[in-house]
Amino acid sequence: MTMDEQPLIDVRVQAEPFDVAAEAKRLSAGSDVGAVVTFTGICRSDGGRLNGLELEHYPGMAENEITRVAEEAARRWPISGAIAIHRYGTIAAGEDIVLVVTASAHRGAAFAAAEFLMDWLKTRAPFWKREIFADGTAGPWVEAKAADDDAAGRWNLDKAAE
Amino acid sequence: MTMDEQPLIDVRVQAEPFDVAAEAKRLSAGSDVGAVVTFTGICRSDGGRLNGLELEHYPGMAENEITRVAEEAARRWPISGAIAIHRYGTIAAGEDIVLVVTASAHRGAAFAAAEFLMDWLKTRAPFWKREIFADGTAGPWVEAKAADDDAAGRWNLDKAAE
Amino acid sequence: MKLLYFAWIRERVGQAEEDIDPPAAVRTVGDLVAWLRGRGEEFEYAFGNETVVRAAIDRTHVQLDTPIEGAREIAFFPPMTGG
Amino acid sequence: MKLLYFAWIRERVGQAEEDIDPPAAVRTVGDLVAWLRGRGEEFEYAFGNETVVRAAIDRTHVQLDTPIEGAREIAFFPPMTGG
Repeated sequence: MTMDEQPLIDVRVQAEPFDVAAEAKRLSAGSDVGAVVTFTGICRSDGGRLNGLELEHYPGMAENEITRVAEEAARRWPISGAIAIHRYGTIAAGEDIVLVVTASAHRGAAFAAAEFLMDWLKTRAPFWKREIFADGTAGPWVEAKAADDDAAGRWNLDKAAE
Repeated sequence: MTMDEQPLIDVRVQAEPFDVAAEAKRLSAGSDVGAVVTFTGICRSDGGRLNGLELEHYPGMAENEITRVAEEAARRWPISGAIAIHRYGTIAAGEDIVLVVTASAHRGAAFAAAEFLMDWLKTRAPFWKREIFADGTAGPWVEAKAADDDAAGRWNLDKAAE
Repeated sequence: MKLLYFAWIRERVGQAEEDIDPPAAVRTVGDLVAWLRGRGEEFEYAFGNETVVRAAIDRTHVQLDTPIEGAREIAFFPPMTGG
Repeated sequence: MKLLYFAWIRERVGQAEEDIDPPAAVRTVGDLVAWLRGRGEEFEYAFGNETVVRAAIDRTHVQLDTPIEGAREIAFFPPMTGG
């Protein structure tokens, strides 16, 4: 696609797993795509301590907010496309949780847009994680990290997203 | 894997295409991998102007230099693995040229290591691109861009890699 | 006006959603939190630390001083931990 | 000592590699470039703009003032354009 065309933006919030390769392929088409970046967030067992995570979300708002920031990414960088998929429900350790794919003519824009999307997701998209212990019992809700707020802060995010 | 284990580092220089999903999967295993970043560089047709590219390289030195910077990335960030594959020979428009995959417990290290590797590849790995026009005739050698030197410069690369 | 509760706020309140009709003096999100805290122990437990609670009106993030007039759906939740 | 040429330097020189035995006064990479330029038009054409030419000794990047003593393989090439 050329820069004049509208970037492809696709945001999904779903319980089902996603196919990283298939999503990346969708953004690789087009004669001027030179760079595709994928970020996959994976559920860690934390050294065997956890069975996985339970992810609660706010239906409707989750899609709205992620779409908003994906559109903001497309305004800030010359990307040809951005896909963001976030799962909810029970996620076993080793399974994928979140996917961001960005594409551009050049690598700088693709990397920056992907990082921007992830930083934002962590601190602004209405999802909440709860640990599930190795014995299957429910653990504590995960606490938000100051490091994530710092990462989001470097993009002047509040001005952009509100 | 835990932080004490050696990161998996794999560098390949090859004529054959690569499988992004398979390489990403190799780095996704391990109980403490929470973030996998892939970067795929794709041959652009530049709006139909090009059939593709011819990529010349310096066998032996190409592998050595990319391995050196992958090891440097592993010293700078707590990554559990880094894979870099660079193709040579005739590459048609739309085909993949280069792949970088990084994995870490957290996204910041995975993103930074992937960008570091790509910035370095562009300016230091001994590869040279020549354009192939749409009619199949050989075009000019691609000139190095000052923007790539700037991108590499932000990592204090010369000190690191030499 | 519909209220939604998420994560540990939902658990402390003991319900995921409810319809309410607060008095006219409740003008802002902060007023609403104060009014909710007066409704019983479970609300005091959920909203006892106001600085941790986040809110959205009609699916858009808002602050404690945001007016609630015209809101159809107000949600309360802890800091987000997605991604 | 083996010399390798890549990309447009290879094309201008007209060969990909050769074995050479430069005089003892040729001590650095820069000396070697100057000596090569004296070997004919094709070398003058390839190395006429020294600031653009990059060099490696035994597969490691070097500068023009790097000594060549002990080198087995010296490569000359334009700025790299991989990635």
